Amino acid sequence: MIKQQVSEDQATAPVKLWKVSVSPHIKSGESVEKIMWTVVACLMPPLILSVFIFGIQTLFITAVSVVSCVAVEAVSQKALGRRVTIKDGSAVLTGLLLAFVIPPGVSPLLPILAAVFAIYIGKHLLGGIGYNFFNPALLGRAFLLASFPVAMTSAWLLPVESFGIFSYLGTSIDAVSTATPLAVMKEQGMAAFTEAFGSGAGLYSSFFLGWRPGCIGETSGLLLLLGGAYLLYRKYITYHIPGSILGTIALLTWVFGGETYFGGDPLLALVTGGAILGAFFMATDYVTSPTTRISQVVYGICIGALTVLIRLKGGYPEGICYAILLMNPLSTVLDSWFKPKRFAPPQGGAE
Amino acid sequence: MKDIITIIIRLTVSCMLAATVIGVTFIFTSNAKKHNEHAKEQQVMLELLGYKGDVAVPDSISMHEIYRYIISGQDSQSIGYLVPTGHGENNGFFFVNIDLNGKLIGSKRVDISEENSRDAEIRDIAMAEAAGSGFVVDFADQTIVVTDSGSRIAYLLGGKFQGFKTFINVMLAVDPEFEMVGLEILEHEEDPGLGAEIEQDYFKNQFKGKPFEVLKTIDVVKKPIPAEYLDALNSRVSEEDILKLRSQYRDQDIYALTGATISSKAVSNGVKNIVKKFAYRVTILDNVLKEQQLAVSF
Amino acid sequence: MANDKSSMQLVVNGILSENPIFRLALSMCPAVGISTTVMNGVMLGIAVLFVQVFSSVTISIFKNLIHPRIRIPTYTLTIATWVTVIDLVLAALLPDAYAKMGIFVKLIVAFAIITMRLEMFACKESVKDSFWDGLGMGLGFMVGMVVIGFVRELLGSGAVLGYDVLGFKPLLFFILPCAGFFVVGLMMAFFNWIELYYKRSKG
Amino acid sequence: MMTFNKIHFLLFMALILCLAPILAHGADFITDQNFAGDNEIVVSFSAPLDKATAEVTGNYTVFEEPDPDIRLKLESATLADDGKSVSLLFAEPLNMIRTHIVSISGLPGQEKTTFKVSKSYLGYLFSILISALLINNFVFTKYLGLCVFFGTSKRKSTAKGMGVVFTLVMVAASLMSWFFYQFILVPYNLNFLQILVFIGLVSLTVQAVDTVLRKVNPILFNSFGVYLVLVIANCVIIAVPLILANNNYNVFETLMLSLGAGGGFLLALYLMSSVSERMELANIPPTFKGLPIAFIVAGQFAMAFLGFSGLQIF
Amino acid sequence: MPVCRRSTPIEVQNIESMLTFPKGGTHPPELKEQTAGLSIEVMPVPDELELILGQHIGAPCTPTVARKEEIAEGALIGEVKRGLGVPLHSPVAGKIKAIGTSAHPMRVTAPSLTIGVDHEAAPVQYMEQDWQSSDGSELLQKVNDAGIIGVGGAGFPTHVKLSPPAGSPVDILLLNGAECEPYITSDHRQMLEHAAEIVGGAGIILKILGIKECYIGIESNKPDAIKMMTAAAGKASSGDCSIKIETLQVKYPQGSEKQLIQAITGRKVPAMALPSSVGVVVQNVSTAKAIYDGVVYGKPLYEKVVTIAGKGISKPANLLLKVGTRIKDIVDYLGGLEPGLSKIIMGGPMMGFAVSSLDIPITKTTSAILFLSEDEIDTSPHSQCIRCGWCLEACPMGLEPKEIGIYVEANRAEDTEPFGVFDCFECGSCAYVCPAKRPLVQFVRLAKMKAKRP
Repeated sequence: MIKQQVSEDQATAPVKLWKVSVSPHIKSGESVEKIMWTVVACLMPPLILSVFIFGIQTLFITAVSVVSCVAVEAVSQKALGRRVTIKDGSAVLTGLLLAFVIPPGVSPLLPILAAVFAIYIGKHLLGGIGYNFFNPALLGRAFLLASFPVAMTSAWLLPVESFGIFSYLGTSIDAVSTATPLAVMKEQGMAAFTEAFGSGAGLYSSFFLGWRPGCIGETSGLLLLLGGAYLLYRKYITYHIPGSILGTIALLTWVFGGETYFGGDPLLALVTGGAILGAFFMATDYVTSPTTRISQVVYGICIGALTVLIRLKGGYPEGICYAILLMNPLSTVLDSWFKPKRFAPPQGGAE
Repeated sequence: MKDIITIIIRLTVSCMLAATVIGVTFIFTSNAKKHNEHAKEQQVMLELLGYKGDVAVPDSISMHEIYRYIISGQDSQSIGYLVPTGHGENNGFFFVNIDLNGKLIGSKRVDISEENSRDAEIRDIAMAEAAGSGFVVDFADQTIVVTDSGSRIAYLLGGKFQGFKTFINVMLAVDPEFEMVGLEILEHEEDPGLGAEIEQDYFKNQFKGKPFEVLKTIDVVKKPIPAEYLDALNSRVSEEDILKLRSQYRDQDIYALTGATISSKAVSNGVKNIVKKFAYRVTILDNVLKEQQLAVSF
Repeated sequence: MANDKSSMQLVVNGILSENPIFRLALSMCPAVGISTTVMNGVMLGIAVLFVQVFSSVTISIFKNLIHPRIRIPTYTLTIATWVTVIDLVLAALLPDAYAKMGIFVKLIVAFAIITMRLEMFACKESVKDSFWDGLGMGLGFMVGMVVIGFVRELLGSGAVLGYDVLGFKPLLFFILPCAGFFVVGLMMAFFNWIELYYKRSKG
Repeated sequence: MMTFNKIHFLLFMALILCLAPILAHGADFITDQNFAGDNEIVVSFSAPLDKATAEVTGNYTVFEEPDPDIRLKLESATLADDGKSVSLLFAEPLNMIRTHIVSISGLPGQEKTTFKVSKSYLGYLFSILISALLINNFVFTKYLGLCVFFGTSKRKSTAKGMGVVFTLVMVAASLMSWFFYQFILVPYNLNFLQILVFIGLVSLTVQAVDTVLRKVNPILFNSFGVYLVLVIANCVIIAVPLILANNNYNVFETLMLSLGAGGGFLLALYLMSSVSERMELANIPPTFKGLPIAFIVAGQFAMAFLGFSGLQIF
Repeated sequence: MPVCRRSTPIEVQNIESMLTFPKGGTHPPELKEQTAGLSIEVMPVPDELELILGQHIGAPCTPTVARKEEIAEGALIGEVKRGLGVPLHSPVAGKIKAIGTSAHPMRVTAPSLTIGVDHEAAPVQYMEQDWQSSDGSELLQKVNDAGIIGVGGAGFPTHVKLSPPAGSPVDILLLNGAECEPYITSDHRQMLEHAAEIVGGAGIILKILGIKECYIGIESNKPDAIKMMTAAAGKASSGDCSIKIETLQVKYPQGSEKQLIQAITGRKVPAMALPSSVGVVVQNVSTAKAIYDGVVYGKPLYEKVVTIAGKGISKPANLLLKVGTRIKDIVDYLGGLEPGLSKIIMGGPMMGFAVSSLDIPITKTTSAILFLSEDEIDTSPHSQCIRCGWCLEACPMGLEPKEIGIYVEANRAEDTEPFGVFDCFECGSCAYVCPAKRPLVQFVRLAKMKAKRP
């Protein structure tokens, strides 16, 4: 008969047989790789911008972080006898996000240690992708914050001026370090904040564009929002988690964040710190976030509330990273509380 | 029924045995414990004064404890001090009552031994007696005056204030001119690697040698410590250089710990307040003692 | 059961094959909580050793007098007595080390390992065997604590027994409280791995 | 079965809430007073004040309770727009762990009003609860009760049962221990018998709960009875009386501490059990199966709980 | 668990707007353009037919003929002796060559009859009969005699479906013209070319059921069919019966019985219950056509319109085939296979069965044979579940496929009942959207075997 293709394992069979598999036989064009690399692509603009804000060393730190995450992933998968899946981009994404949440003035050695911790202990020991309870990048950050508290809380840099992207190379970070807006606000009060960063529309716009001290990738609200919007457009994420996080942060900051009740500045709370990065790129991590809509909203509200709690009353100026970490293991609990609505129960059955 | 009786008897016997064992241990250890605690306190104090390690403490050094009480009456308050009269044979205390503006209200002799004065309960009772009826006494703090052959060489002050996490408990030594001699952090719960660095010599030693004038207005600066000063603070250079650098940075504010400004600030503010309050009080007390010509041990 | 075992075997048994921390996974709280230095491990180890040995011996001596229905309360009473004794002694003689161990010395009273040994061993065996078994268990606990303390002290503060050996502090992380979980977890895995390896090489 | 417990718990909480107003005492005219910032005290009044008298700094005397002879220097006194609250600004930062005594002269009706400003006691009580529950969670930051924690955190239902039983026993045992400590051990100088007495009380409580439950509610007993034995072997249960003896807590503080410790244990158990159920499905390396991976996950929880460190709600 | 149970009375939705089921569903590419424009073509009868005796759900037929027996077209060749089922008729005149076994798409082999075709015999002429005078039970008997089963998919004997249990009165008839599976256009062509017969069939069913209301649901991607059917329905509607066309949104699995009922009537069929429990009977449009043929002309069901599509076949077509035609003969007729062919699927790409051999004959329920090339199907290996939750989103039944998959992978299939494994009708929406390419339907089938029903 006509040109037949025979599946390999059945090549010896006397009758030529066609491939058989369970339905469905067609699949959507989406894949894990595509999702991961799209997210990576969405994070590229803020990374490029950070080179112009904090200098060229941010690129170096990011590269070290990404390479070490990929290397650790490959080595752990080899060592544990699993399929090496570094091409799916999840390790690249972890590395990128890890670099995004550390200060721009730290030593590049830090992300290497964090990568070992985040990828090996945080992910592969627990069964690999899909089985980790905590967002590996944030776990890496928490590890760094615990191990190198001084570097992680003080290696902040002022934005460079007039494209002097090499100006921080070779300088001692102690000499040029500054404080993040949230730290100034928390430790020295609103007056010192206004003195250091100005006020009014100019402040919001420069903060929104990213011209402020902060972690490598968190500063540019605009580019992160654009990236997030693209993910929303591609339907890789839904508005539930980011919307409820940002909404809760804004609302609670407005109510409790000021000198008196209802005197806080919700807009400032969103554009300073890592709220946008956290809401769009960290909290929406598939593995560690809940899956049903209601639980996503509850999850987002809890993250927002914890963020504001830590920002206003806690020991750290920025709380979103810990808020997400604290809520991560609860996502399974939330999913089991808010199960998807079944089509219809059996008649006369469970009421 | 018989079972229950046996059980009860056996349990009672075991309990009594246990209580005996524990009681005997307690009797044997309680004195040692008290002694050790006192010795430890003494050691901290002496270390603050500079008698560390091999440096022997000369016999001429002695310590005198002053206890301060708040005496509250119907609608007035005053400060009562318990001032030691001397060691050994003629030991005992003076009760000195001073009003809030520094005027003497009265003084009287209180006969409790030095040993007993360390026991808070006995002291409180003696104090209440001395203050008279209708007054409530509350222990406020205690200060130690250190003398060398009868002349004062230092005061040891304790204090507790808010840190970044919980409170910080310190003890510090100042000389009669209220210049800092030393600072020791006794208790704190600051973050390891950050606020906990207040325990480190390079932070504590910054206070050494600061004169009262500087201490009164001391603050922190958020700048890295200059390398040469850091070496001196860590005692990595010779004694002379340390003294030289100390005097060079004498008028300088405290360099804050990197990443722990709040803890650093808490310590410097706490130290400032303790020293200021003490300086104010000890001047008044000294004046009163002089006026009344009370023979105190220091 | 252990009549044919020599005293040496009993001790080794407690340290290796029935190590209370790594193999039996009992009394984990101090192993995580205060294992930041070798010294802490030694001190608490001594306390546990004392309580274990004395309790084992006490129970073994009085085993015929203990009414079966109040067995457990008697054990608790015995343990509490010896814990109080060591608590008072440490507080009096070694106040510095005692302060570092916090309430963990007093918490020895709730250690499952001690009650378990009394129930499983001391109430059946001779005084001598109980002594050796208690010694083995106590030493096993001490060894576990010292090993964990060694790793954490070396990696966390670059020192061993308080002496600076590395000259620098590799990773502050290891002296942080939460690192205790990771160190204990990784060491248990290491012990499991040795066991697997041993079994495999045996056949 | 669970509702039975829930109702009891709710009743209990309601009782506490009823007691709350008694604790929050206040002067008549002065409705509220507290620290606002590092160097600020805010006083609220029930009626508007006259701006002329309220803003004179000389009308105020403020000192720390142990230092009545040292007056704190007042920078300014500012009356709020509605005239009902005054914000006192000081030159130096205040030592907020001390109680401050504020006297105001020239207020209408009275010559001089004196009141204390300290961190709110109710807030303090609440902070003990929150601290034991989250900030110093007994499992994740104090490392107590680990044996039982790892033993009973495999299934959610077990975890819930254990946690609830544990909290109840804990509250009962702590209150009894407090009573014994305060009225027997301390007055008769028997403090060295602490451990013996506390462990005895715990065993007694467990035995009592066991007996009562067996008689009163056998169904409940069947579901929770197994955990009762485990409670004794848990170091948290003995740690709480020891802590309260160390810190000389009063009965409310004891209640809050035991509730917080029990609740924290329940929380930790529930969190761990929910991830344990997922862990069973995962492909974990054989050497890490079981306890080692549970420890590593608990360590990750402990790291996440670091986020609460330094939290000061009041 | 909070459960929203909406039963009678019906909330009739706005008829003008496009209807659909509210939860879940996906949008696989429609890919119907290949064959949508091709009218039904009658394929010449091959030399040999192979009739599988178990054409439908229920008991297989027992042959009523012997080997070497000569039979006429439409003659009864198999009967159900015991249990649920319909008779089988010979599609051609010829001679029984063998009574044996044949390859089967789902099971490996199945009992079958092989008929050698007599090409010389004259085709049977079926005469129009008067059916209006017959009453419901007579019509029902005719439906049974014609061997009609639900030709849309599962193949449930139609006469059983048309006699609902006494306890649940039926008030609505739905004709399913959704045809939501990609590629398939056989129902579409039927509706275009036989609109009047379908509407006539609907009339017969209404009469059998003794009700007056009929809705025909058609997805909006078949506007020409909607137009034709509306015209035909308008003609047929009278005071006695009303037949209305409902335009449905294009969404998979719109053609699933429960989803169709919910979309059109708003009623929800409870788990493990039949549509009649909410007063609805659903029939495929092609079944309606078969009923019309069977009742009006007395022609048994032995022909089937089948869509042949995919890049792996030289010439896609909509063929009118005799039941029992082997795929091999169809391939030969259409000019052979194309290089790059990877899978042959009987049925749609979402729920159909991949077949391993070209010897398999079509049955009454076959609606399409797809010859899919490598670039049309997905063969990438699956990875671990990343818990994205897309399957939860896609599942029209509100189940948790990800958890089922994870439990099955961890060898805990027996614990999957709480995730709703028995409510799954294997529409494949979850597996279609899964970015990790996990074979979720396979996991579900495994779970169904091992888990215990509640």
